[in-house]
Amino acid sequence: MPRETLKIVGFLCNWCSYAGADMAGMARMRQPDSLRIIRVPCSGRVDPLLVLKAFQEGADGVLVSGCHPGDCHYGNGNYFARRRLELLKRMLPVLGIDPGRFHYTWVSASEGARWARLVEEFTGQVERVQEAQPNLKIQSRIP
Amino acid sequence: MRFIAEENIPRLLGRLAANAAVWAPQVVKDTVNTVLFAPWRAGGEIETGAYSALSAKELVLPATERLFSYRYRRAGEGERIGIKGCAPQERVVIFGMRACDAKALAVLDALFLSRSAGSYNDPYYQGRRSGLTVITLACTSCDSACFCSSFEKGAAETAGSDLIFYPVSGGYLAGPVSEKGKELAAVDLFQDSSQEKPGLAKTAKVELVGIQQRLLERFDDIDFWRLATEVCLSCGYCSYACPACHCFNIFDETDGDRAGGRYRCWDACMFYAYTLESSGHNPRPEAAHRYRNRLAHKFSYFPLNRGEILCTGCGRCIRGCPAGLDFRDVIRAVSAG
Amino acid sequence: MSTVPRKGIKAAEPLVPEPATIIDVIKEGPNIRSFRLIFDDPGITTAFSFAPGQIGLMGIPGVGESTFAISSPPSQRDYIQFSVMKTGFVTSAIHELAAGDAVAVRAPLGCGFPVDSWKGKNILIVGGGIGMAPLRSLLMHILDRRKEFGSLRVFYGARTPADLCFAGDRVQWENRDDIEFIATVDEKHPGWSGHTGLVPQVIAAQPPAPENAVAVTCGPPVMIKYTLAALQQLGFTEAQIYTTLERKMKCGIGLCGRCNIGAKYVCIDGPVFSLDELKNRMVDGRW
Amino acid sequence: MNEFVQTIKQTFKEVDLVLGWVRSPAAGVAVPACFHTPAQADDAVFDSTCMHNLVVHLPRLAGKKVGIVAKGCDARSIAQLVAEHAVDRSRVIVIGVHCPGMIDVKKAWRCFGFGKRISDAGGRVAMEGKTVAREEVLLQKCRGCRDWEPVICDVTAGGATKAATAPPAEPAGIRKRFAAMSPAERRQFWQDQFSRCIRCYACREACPLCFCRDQCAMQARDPGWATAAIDASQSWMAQLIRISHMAGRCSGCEECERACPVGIPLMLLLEEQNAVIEELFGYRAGAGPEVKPPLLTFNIKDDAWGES
Repeated sequence: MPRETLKIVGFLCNWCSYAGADMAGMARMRQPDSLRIIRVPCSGRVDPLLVLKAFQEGADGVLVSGCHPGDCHYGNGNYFARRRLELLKRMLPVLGIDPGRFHYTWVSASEGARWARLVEEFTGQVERVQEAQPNLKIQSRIP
Repeated sequence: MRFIAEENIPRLLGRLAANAAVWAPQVVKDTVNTVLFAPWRAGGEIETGAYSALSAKELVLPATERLFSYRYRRAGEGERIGIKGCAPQERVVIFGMRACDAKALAVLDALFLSRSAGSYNDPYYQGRRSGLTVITLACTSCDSACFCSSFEKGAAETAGSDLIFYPVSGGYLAGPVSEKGKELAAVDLFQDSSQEKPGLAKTAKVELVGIQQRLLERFDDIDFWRLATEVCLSCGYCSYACPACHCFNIFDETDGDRAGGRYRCWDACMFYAYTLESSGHNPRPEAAHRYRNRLAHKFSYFPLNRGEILCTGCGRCIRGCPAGLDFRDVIRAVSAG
Repeated sequence: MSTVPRKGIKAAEPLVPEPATIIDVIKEGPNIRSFRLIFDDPGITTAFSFAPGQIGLMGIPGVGESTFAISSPPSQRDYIQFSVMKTGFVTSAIHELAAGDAVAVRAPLGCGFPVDSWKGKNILIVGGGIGMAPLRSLLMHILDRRKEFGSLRVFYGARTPADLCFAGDRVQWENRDDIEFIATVDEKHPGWSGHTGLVPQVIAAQPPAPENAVAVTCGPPVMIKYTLAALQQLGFTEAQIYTTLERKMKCGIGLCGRCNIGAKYVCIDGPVFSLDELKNRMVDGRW
Repeated sequence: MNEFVQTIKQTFKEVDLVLGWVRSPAAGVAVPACFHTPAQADDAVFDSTCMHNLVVHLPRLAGKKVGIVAKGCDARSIAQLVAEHAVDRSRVIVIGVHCPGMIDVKKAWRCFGFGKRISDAGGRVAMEGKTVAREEVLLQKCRGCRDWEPVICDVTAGGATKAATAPPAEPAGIRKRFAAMSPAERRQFWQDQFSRCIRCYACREACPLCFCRDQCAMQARDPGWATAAIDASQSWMAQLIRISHMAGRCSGCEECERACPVGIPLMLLLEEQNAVIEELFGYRAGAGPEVKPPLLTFNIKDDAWGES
């Protein structure tokens, strides 16, 4: 599957990662355009179900990024997120979703270059998984 | 009577499969003998000895089906809606339904194909029903959850069937009920037979005389209903497994931004959300209210409105109830005292 | 109530709505709006006929549909009107609509008021809040045929003056001398010179005679409960009192199962019922 | 009168009703029952067909003082509910029983032969004139049971000796096959499983920890996690709502899987989730009434997982 048709959903916290991605954009760093960013107030807002819903609706990969642990704008949202997302990550293989399709990480507002690199790496990773398992979506069969 | 040898059954189904989808009861892979009606393919194993967890009502009332498709199109300043209805025209032969399940089709016909004034005909049901041929397997044995003998004809019920197979040694005697059934039994895989029909199952009985009235008398005694249904978990299994339960929900789905469809899917009166109004008011807030409605619908309202009891005694709601609640015990309690 | 024939809905495909277009939206109150619409197929608008009290399902494909009483009278041939209170998922989406927007409608459904059997009788109409919608249709229908009936008295109550719907119509009704129209709000309110007090109290203060009369009521359950008690106290029998009900509905044609009150289905046997038919079962609001 | 019935009767001094089991004449096995009077408790039974987790009724009996007969695993559900403040400990009298390991009745019936009396003695289960080893028809959770002793208990009402508990089984059948599947195969596996789901919500209603019930997000139109469609894709999503809301709460009672009428192996999901939670947080749901569920808290030292 060509990279251009990949659909990757990114849930980015408003305070760090979204600003980081913004910085990468303003610095005109080259990044794959397969990522669709959804800005959320905090990585703690990212209910694991949002990730699963994205997969159900046909996303090929999901990326969640928040403030570095210790730097949460709200104090401890990303600590809660970390527990949930780690659990989710380990549950994906049971659901038949290659864990390579999901990544959670922490990117600060000043890490534009790191963000660009990370998106590039993750897109490549999803691409490889997609080749091995192209058929991800649970199919509907309504008459 | 006609006779068909056991080994000719796959041949018969194979031939039927040329012009129609053939459904038969089969054991679901990876389960502990969960039996469901499913599309049959040549070589497929048919399970005729076991009780299926669900009836085959999805052949006339699919769990989810599209009612129509819509598309918004630009028209001047605004948009207009284009609507395209659906008209299912499938041909299906089902093998191995039981007399209770087939009877349920006749009961549903009384609602969905009603010609009486003030009733609406359901075109989706009609489209599927008219393309359905029912080969019923008569029951010569039963289990303790069966209670079809509570109704007039019991296991000898023929309503809803096109052709009935009676198990005899080496094969089945075939008794046609409808024109469709006659045609079916005329093919060369059958031969004439003078064998006697086997004795049919006699199940446990539950007394239904006067139940219609008793339900109305019991209606306002909510404490009675609370007590009778206190172990009920208020899930939808009994409704979904029931061959006669037919209530549905309607919902919309969008395919893209400005197009999609309206669908209907099974719904169960045991759910809180079933009657929940957007104001927050719910006329049936407790499981007891809902169970009362379910029972009264089956044995009082539907008979009153449509002339048929909305239960055929298949026993699925008893066999599969996760709470072990026996529907018949509640009926008996309504009748008693 | 099988007195009124059903026309207009597609007999062959009763679950498939007709596309229609909103031509006007009237803001009736803080959370109530009236939507006037015409069918996209002009033939349907021309042939459309119904009785006051009948209902329709109006919806937005992609969102869903809900049941509403038709609030325009049968004599209104230019459009049909639904009055919608914003309460849930579908009604919130409908409230976003403006003139020119597309909707899809299945109407008329159910049975209306048996108005023909009321000829020569004194009519008492008791409405509360959005419950006035079907009664507006009925009232305007009766006014169209005013000579056929005896006295006409209308009580209309709401929580505050702003919650009283149909402001334009009310002025006309109040100014006619062949109708006694009494609007009331629950409590005193700056700028409100009309009646104050709950509807049943206002009725009790000016008691209508039950002889040769019919009473029609529609409103919130608690108002209905006390209005029925007040009417029965005055000597109205169950056969003299009519009400029109609203239940959660999906199909509107008696198949989907949820709107029944005992063996009666609100969608096809109602929504108009005489109290006689319901055997008082509606009083506790649970069936 | 046996000791078990006697114990139940005595609790009536303190409670309004007792949740227990009676034998169903039609089904031939134990079924849940509410005893409102000591006399009704004469019919109480406890045997190896008492597989139901009666704790499911506790949250909806709020306001009443309830006695409940609880096996070790059931007691864990109570402990978890108490830890979540969903059940008031002071209004529950737990009548603990020592469980001999429960028979998977569906397995035993083999789907036909409903109502055939199941006998269970001397490590053999007999039915239909056939005899099998007990281990073959035990519920999955009973193999390698770690909860013979109820974690929360007010009165003990006897039961089996600990020696009767079967040892943990090597994954067999579907569990073994599932373990060996690739992601693509597993996806297909769940596609097949959820295409059977009828969304009767028996899984939810039978679950003692799913106390939202009437307000469940699986059925809510807003937020629309899943539409009402009875279809593999939506059923998959709807079930994942439940699984995800069970994280750190599921005590592994297996009621959802037992209740499922179409045999979807829901415990494959929950067992794995429970194992991950035990590995990550060292937590087993229902460990006691005063523990903090791991997803309701955090530890700044959680970073050992090396996520980024």
